[in-house]
Amino acid sequence: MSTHAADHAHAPDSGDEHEHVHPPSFYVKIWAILTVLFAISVAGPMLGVKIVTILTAFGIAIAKAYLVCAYFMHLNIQRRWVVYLELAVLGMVLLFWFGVAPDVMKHEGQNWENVAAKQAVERGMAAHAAGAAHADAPAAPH
Amino acid sequence: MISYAVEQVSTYAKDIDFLILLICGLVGFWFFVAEGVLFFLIFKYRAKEGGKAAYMDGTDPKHTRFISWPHRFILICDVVIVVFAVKVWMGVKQTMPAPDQTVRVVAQQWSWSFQHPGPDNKLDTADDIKTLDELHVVVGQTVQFELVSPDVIHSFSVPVFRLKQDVIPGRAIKGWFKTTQTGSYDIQCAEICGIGHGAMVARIVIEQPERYAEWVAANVATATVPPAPAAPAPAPAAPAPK
Amino acid sequence: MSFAKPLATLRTSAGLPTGRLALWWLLASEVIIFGGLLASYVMQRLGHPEWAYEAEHTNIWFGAGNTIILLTSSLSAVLAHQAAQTGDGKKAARYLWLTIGGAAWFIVNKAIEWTGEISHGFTITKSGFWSFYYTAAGLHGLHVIAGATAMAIVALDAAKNKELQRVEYVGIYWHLVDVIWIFLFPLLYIAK
Amino acid sequence: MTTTTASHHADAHAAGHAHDDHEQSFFVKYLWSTDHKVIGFQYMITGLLMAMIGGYMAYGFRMQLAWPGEWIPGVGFLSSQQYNAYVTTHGTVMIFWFAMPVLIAAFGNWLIPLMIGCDDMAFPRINRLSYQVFLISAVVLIGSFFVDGGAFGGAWTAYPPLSAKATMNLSPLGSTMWVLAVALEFVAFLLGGINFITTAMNARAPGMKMMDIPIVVWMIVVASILFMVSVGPLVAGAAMLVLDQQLGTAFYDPSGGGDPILWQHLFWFFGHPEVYVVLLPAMGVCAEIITCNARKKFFGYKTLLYTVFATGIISFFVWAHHQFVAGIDPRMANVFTITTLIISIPIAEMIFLYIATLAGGQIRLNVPMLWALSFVAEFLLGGVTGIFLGASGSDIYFHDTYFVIAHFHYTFVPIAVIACFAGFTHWIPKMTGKMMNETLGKLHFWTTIVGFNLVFLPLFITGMWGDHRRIYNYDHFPDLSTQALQDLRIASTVGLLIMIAAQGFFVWNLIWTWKKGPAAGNNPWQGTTLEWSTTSPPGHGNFHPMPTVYRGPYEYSVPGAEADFLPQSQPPA
Repeated sequence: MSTHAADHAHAPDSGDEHEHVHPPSFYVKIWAILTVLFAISVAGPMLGVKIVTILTAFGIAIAKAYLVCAYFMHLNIQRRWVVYLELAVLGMVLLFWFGVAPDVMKHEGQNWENVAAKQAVERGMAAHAAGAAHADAPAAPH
Repeated sequence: MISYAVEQVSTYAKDIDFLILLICGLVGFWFFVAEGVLFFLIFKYRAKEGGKAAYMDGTDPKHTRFISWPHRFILICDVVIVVFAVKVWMGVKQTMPAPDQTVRVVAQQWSWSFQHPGPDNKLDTADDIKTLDELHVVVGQTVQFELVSPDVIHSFSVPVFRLKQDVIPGRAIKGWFKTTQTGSYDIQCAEICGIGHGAMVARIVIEQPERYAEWVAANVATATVPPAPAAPAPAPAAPAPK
Repeated sequence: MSFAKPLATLRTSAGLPTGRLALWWLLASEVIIFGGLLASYVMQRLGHPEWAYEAEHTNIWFGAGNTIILLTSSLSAVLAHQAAQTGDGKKAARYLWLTIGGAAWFIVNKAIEWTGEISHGFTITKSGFWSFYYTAAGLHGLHVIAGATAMAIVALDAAKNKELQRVEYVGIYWHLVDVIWIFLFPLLYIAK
Repeated sequence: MTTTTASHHADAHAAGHAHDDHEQSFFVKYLWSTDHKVIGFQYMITGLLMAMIGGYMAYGFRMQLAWPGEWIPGVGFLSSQQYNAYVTTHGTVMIFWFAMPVLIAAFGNWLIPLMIGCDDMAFPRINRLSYQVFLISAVVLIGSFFVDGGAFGGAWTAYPPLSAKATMNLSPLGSTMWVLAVALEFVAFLLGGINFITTAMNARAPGMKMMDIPIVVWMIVVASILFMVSVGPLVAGAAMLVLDQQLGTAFYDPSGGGDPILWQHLFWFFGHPEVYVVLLPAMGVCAEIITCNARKKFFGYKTLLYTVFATGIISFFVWAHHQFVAGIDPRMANVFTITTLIISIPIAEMIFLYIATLAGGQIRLNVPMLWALSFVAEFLLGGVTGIFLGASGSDIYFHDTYFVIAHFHYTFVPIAVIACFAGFTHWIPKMTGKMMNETLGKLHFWTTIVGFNLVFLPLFITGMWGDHRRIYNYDHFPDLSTQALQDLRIASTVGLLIMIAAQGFFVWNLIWTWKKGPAAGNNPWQGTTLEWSTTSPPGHGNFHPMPTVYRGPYEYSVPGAEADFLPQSQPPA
């Protein structure tokens, strides 16, 4: 039994992209853009400037994710509430982040101090300093 | 209400009891009103032979006002509760009065050990007095405590102080209390910490200054070995038992 | 085992096919699973500057290679969808197999990369960074395997011109796997 | 309307398949079935069996608390390790293996397809898979009692490092099996939840608009969404916990650079919405029963939906009120106090709407109605005592005392036990075609309610007087080993014995119903929703022919109508 036929039978109310059949070349174009963006994101850190690294790494990740979501997943022609649904879920992740970061990201606060985490940071930094003194120091981490 | 069975021994105990009483009054009122209306309606509108129910969908303002007005009052009650709750909370947890004495509380599976400052009233010096399951403080003094744990999460709970604070391994958490009367009371662990959780109890002994001085004098002679370096270790609370 | 689809599967009161509707909800749950993990990672990472030194030991070229593999496999997945839209099941199946090839290559790369790292002592217990590195990439790897398995099943049907709408569904899922990697790549490899 | 024609087209399309699987073996029919009604029964029966296990645990530890150290009939002597395992398993089982399967999965499976007028769930095989995964998870959990080291005993919150380190919890296998069981259960309910959401969104009968959906379906769908959105971080967190346990990573271990607070957040980010995940379906069940037995439209259907959405959204902003004194930054506690008290607004509105629905009705006090009304009455007490715990100042004292236990049992027992029995007695005539015994039902109701209040009212007092949770013997605590407190503990245990004995009436009623329950007919309660328009029990495919919906779900006592109810599927005259 073919559900596909049933789908097509009421295509008008089952999403619109059946009317938007892009030619393969369209997708290849998107892919080319993605590849260029990808190259930039790999090249960015080689400049060694922190702000450039952050921008190229995460800014371009967002741009790439947008392209994939919009054109490969067809969210651009999907019903709007689907986009809102996924954005709302992302919002929950942000909410979680902002609720938790004051306790987990920070290592001290009002009347408390995360001694173990501070020690871990110190240990790690000291170990690195010792290691860097040994071998030829690699480029200072940003 | 609570003080009937559990004495108020810290300065903020009465604040917390008042807050509880306030909430009790406010929510108690709504609870009895709602239950009363519920049972009244069940009784009044019980099925009668040949009766017919009213047809209303709950959009007519004549009906909805019975809900929206109580609702506004509830909002006001909420605001009152928030204001008082935050006030009490800030007094207990967010302020830190200058301490007369500082103690360190180490919660471990499954006992409490306490580090008293000793005669010089400073922690981490040679004359510190370490005790097991017994904390001595002077009545009327403000005591600052530092909670540390080498293994799992415990909770430092002193019901007569209305005080509770979890002890998180890896963290040093500070708090305070100021006692108001002498006596000897339970310190309980209020966070499950393994098989001995049900027996993890200590006593807090609140004494007059003279008695406390005697106790210090009697114990400082037998005090444990002095801590190795004079300089404060980077973290006396170092958790990691290797 | 023969299985007749119930009427419930065929109705579309919400205006989009049931399979795709369920898929968007599935994606939402995946987003929050990875979101929770990555949020935990990011806040720890910001609190632990020493993790940057650990991150230096990751091999950016493996990460970059895998990114380009996944981007390209996403292209073949969307081309499969395009073929399915035009009713060409055979072509759709071919593209799907191409995508599965990409998934396999990705996993092989990952295996080589991890073998190297583990043999150099960068195991999952070495430090917090490596714990998150293996957990996040491992969870993503499980999704790659799951996606590839689903695609294989769909491709077998599609080659017989059956259940062609599923080509789109596995495609969307595959793009999600791609998008997650797009964020994992800078988080684990680039940010140092 | 295109949807209608499209669905009719699909209806005709599927008609040919409706009856193609007769003559099934017992295995296929009852254990391998994809029929939503059978799966509903599977969930219901598994859930009730798990409730018996959870009840047995409660019996064990309450007997220990009343008569510490004594030999307990049917349990034996309870060591403190076993006591912890019993407490932990009781909590986990009652929430994840009783409340959730019964309220969401069993009622969701029974009611959603019937109430929206279609023949099955949108994905019947995923539905079956969901149950199977759920069953495996239950087996894994029970199995943890029989492995070396015994079951996990670190409380249902499983705070690390206690839960992460075998050297500290002394149950190396049990703790991992606990996490795996919970994670599998999450997977089962993610699968099930997506199925419920999709079915309710897409498979509605022609003519059924959004605002014609019965409240219980809305509630189950919203609950599934809440579950889906909240559980994600904990799924990742559970994976991290298993790695901590078995591979020795240090996600939560401070000595390795991890942070135990992270788990608390991961857990409660899920744990608080979880309360509403089980509360909403329970309220939905009671809404159906109250409207039907008050013979009245629900008072403010749309208002109720708005309050449900508001509750759902706000429930994500309150989680840290479980952690006020658990080591979070005290400044954050103020934020969470405010959000927590805000959530009382929509919840109070909901309860008011339920009470208002009664005004002007013709209230039939049959067994389901008694359960539903007692849900409202008892839940009120659970609701208002929550304010003490949501307000940060008083939570300093009440945190982890028996006051908390009494509070959340006054929410969870109405949710899981009372609403479960309400729904069970209301819909079992539909699902089996047989009426239950009213007298036995009322005996069961009153004994259970008396027992329940006797269990938990004393616990409010012991909590106020300082009893802490999860302590197996108060004799160790000088301030807590008073006779007055012990008398209250014994009273509570006696209440539990009454509550357990009361379930004998239920079992008796089930046997009576099975042996000689009178036929129910299609619509024993004169209900309006779609499930009452088909046969009892509904055959394979549910409706013949498929219904069309003409009006809202609660058209009771419509002025000018002959009967006092207008079924949704009855064409306008």
